[in-house]
Amino acid sequence: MTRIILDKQAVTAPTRNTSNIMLLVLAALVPGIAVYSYVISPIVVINALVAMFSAVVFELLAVKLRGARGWPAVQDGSITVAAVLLALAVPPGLPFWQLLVGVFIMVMLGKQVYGGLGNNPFNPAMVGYAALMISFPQNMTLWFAPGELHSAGFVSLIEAKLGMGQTDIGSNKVWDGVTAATPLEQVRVWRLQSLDDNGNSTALSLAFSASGWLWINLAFLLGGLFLLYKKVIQWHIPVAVVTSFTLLTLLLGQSQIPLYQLVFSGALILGAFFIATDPVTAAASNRGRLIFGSGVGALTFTIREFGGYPEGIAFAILLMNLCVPLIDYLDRRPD
Amino acid sequence: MNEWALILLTTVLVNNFVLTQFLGLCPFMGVSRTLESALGMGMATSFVLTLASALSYIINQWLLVPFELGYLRTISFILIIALVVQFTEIIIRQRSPMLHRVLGLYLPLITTNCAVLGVALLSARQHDSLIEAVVFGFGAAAGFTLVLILFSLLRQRLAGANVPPAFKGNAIGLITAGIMSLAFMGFTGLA
Amino acid sequence: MNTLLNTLATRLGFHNQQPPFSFHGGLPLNPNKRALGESIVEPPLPPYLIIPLINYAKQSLTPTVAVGDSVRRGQLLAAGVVAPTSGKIKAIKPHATIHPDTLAVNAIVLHCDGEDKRGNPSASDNPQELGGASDNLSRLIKLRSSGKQSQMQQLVDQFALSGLGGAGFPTAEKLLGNTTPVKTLIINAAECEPEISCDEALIQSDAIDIVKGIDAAVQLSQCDQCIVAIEDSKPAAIENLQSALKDKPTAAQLMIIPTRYPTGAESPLIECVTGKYIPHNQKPTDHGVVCINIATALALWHALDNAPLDSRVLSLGGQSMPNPCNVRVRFGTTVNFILHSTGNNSVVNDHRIRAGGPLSGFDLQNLSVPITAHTNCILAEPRVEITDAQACIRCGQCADVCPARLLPQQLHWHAMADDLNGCKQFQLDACIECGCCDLVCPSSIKLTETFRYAKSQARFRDTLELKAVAAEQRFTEREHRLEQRALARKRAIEERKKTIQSSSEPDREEIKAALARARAKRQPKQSR
Amino acid sequence: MSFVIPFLLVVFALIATGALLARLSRTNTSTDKNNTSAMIEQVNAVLPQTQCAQCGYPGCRPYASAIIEQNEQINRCPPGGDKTITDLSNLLGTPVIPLNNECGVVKPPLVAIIDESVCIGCTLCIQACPVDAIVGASKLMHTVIQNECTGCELCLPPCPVDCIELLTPQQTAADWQWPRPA
Repeated sequence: MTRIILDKQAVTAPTRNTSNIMLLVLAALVPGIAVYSYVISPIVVINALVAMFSAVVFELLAVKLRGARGWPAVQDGSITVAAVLLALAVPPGLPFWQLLVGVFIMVMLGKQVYGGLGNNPFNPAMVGYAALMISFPQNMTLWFAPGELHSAGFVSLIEAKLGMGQTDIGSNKVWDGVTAATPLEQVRVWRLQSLDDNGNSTALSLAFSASGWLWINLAFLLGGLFLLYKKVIQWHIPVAVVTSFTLLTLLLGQSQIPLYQLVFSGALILGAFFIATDPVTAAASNRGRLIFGSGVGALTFTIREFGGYPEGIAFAILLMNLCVPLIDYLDRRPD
Repeated sequence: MNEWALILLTTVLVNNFVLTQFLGLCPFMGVSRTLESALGMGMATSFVLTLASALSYIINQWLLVPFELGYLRTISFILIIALVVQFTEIIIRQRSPMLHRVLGLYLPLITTNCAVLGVALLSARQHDSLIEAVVFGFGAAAGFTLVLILFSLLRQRLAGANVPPAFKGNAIGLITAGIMSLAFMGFTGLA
Repeated sequence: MNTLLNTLATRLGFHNQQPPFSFHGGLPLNPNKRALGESIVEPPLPPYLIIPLINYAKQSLTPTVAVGDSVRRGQLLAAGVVAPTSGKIKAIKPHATIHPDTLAVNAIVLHCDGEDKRGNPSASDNPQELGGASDNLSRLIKLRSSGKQSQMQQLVDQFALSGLGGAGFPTAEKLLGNTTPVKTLIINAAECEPEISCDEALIQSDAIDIVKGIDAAVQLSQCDQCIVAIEDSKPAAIENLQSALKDKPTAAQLMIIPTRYPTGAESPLIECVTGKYIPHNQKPTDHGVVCINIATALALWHALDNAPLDSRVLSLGGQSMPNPCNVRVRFGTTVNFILHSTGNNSVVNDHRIRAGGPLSGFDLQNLSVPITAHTNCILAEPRVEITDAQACIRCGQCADVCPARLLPQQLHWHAMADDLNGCKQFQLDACIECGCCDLVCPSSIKLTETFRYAKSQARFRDTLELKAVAAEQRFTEREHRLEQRALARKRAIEERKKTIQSSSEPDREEIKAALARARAKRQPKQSR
Repeated sequence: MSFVIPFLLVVFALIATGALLARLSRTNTSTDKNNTSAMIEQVNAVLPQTQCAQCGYPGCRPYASAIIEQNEQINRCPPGGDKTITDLSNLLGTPVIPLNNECGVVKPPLVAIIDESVCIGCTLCIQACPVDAIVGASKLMHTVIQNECTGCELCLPPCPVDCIELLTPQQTAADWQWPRPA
């Protein structure tokens, strides 16, 4: 008869366990995915499902190799959340085999090599994303303007992603008309073009609201607020990320884009509410989370404004994961 | 003034000597087991690098270039670095003998450290003023120390993770260093 | 950063200025005080009592009585331990005790003769006439002010006053022993852990004696102000206390504090009452604050009235206890006897019997273990499968509820990696083992058990270090002694050698003469 | 021919730097000495002080000075077990190496007990005990002070009547430890 020391069941109703938390995060992602698949393309749902399925398979394989208890180790669902985040972060047109490579790296290098959930210092989804970004740069910046894909037809896109059908679909007429990558990529291109001879940029109004990115980010914001309300995440990281990003944009930002368009574009909201708040790889104390969040916001701004990549949030989160042991070391006194 | 800031930014972040140019990896892996040794090594390398970068610039501009002795650059730089390293070793042996013992082999190893020699050779060729060479040397050292400290704290935390036995020790260290350089790739193209 | 926020908040008036202040963390738990009935049940005397010979600091005590002696109730059996009833000492042998591992400790087995005669406690040593409670009190205060520590300690020993609260710290030492003046004396009637209602039952039954006890404690500790802290979920007890306090207003004021687990623990209670958070490496007495349990105050009064502490009230509760109640039993009564005498024996075999509350207690493996001053509750719970723990995702919910303001996820990380220095960095010794972190952990990790394990490892490592230092000292002293002895011997040999060489000439002549005589004597023998 | 002068220049530079380095590295011995003794103290503080000489040195301090001065291996201390090896490796920056089994095997802490009926009072064990934990006089009864004995087993060999036995100390309530949760 197992001997119980602290009798938790006698005092509290069963609390929410880790698997419920992960389900809540998945539920919070649904509005974002819905708007994303409506505005851009429903392919993202398939991407997410493929990523989730392959992530679970890889994790079962890794857990068997590691000799840990098979199914329960995967049951906590943390890898499925990471897989969906990766699927959302990569462009919808990414061929499936590259997505699988990303998921493999995410599961193996991002999490299992460190000994499973709770031991990894880096956010697995971002490790997968960064590895993809560096190994397939061309495909990874191949985004579509809203409404662009509807004309291309859903099935031909699936074939292109599987590498069957017209092999060079990547470059044939269906896609050669690629006008806008994420607004940010486009913003940089236009800013450079629109610089007149003495270097100050002319006013630039982007038919922004027409593009769906604003709505996608608002949907993710809705999901994020739901997580906050359900106390799955604390407010410190998202607030810190957004405030530090906005402050720096106001102070140093050169592009004339109105602030709200910059904040609600690319993956800043998705990153702030879903990716940076992964508790395993974020700082431990509330004070540490504020520092961590403001670091992510600042780095995202720097990489977006001066860096080479359009979307800096992935690298910002990885870089701040790198500094988490330093933040925890300096923050040893209980606040 | 912002000229130097730019050099500093590029050497510390954009092409960080350890994580982007993969120079000076052996002390990076060898000394990063505890924070104290990482700090000690960081300080020692910074001192050596800044001094060596300055001296090698001087020797190069006033001795080698006027006499077209370019081919002597490597040997003379190694000499300078050896001199500075010996000087640092004496100071460390006096000030904190335990740190001297903990660093042990890695202190004289700075002389043959590819990052140190790399900085000396690069600063001699690229920069056209002594101040720039010194700032370049200091930037490289600061980048090295920053990454070394972060890596040692990360490894101390990983000591508690249940890493599979096959990966324990240096294996997980190398994988983590790999992911760190993956993260630093984000800075490419920065300015 | 946060202290900055706090000061800013207080200046802007967010934090309420007057007590009761709020403390960091804690959980609102359902009190479910099943055991609280109209009155306290008094079961009959058991056939035998088992009195463990161990003090608060877990050191074993040497008994002052032998096997076969017959003792009276209140007679001193060992330092700070009195006989709970009159009877004969049957045996002094190791016996299982209430302990997570039912550790066997040397204990006195006392067969009760049923008369329960109270003998003159100090009949054996110096005869003192039996004064009433008030003159005992005045004698104690005189002794304390005149600084005669030993006599005071001897008198206090007879009261056998060990704390009845959770920790069981010897009360006399708290009240009399502290050097710094006591500014605030807090009488802890919070009793915040679910199921436990023994203090509340005591207040409902004899509040008048409690107030006398509080008054005595106030005089003994010479404190500036005394506050009785009680949770607002105990209306009947509050009413009793208020009416009892009316006739002795100078003694103490009553403070109603919000019901929130663990207000009853020392550091949250002090913060709740005085608004001051005692950092983990300082003791409350350094800040002039002393906390004693309300049952201990009552025991103080009875002790002064020549009835040393030999019994206590404890709650019988738990989901599957047939008739839960508060029961007053003598120390040494076994759990088995209590359950049988209160009609709860049906739960004995197919239920889990626990000693202590649901959060501070543990499952008992053997029920014939004696009650001591620290047992405040016996629970009967159904057998249940424990959900096995998932991985810690460092979500930080435990850090939000920790009353000691710690980071349990970091402590758990270092404790499971057996990195005691890491645990010390995150102030593990400040952990009050209240169990709040366990309750909120989504991965249901046994955090409190991990911290108890790490704390006992750290304590054990410290004792080893002390032993090592002592051993090293003895080793160097021995080396030094052997060296000195060898040196002394060498010097002595040199002196003797010197005296031989430098001896003056005449001695040499005598030696030569003696040699010649010896030779002469031998000559004639050979010629024969 | 034009490379002769620079060649001589370089050779001269080499000799000059070598001389300068040699002069610089001859530090005065006094500071060196009290540095090493400070380091010996630090190493000695980590060792378990059982003075059992299983490491081949007549006590913990001699082993500590051997580690510092003759670079002795850090895995020769069986009573210290893995804890001492990890502490020494963190202190000195050398890698963690498994215990050297020639010096002995890790045993639970033991305490010596003299069987009084057999002891003849020959004081040989008293002289052998490195920490003076045995009390007694010649031809009088000897006994071991329980909490001062470090379990070093040095009193066993000299005893002519083999009356000393090694037992695990009886666990008291004070040093009971909570089990490690699963």
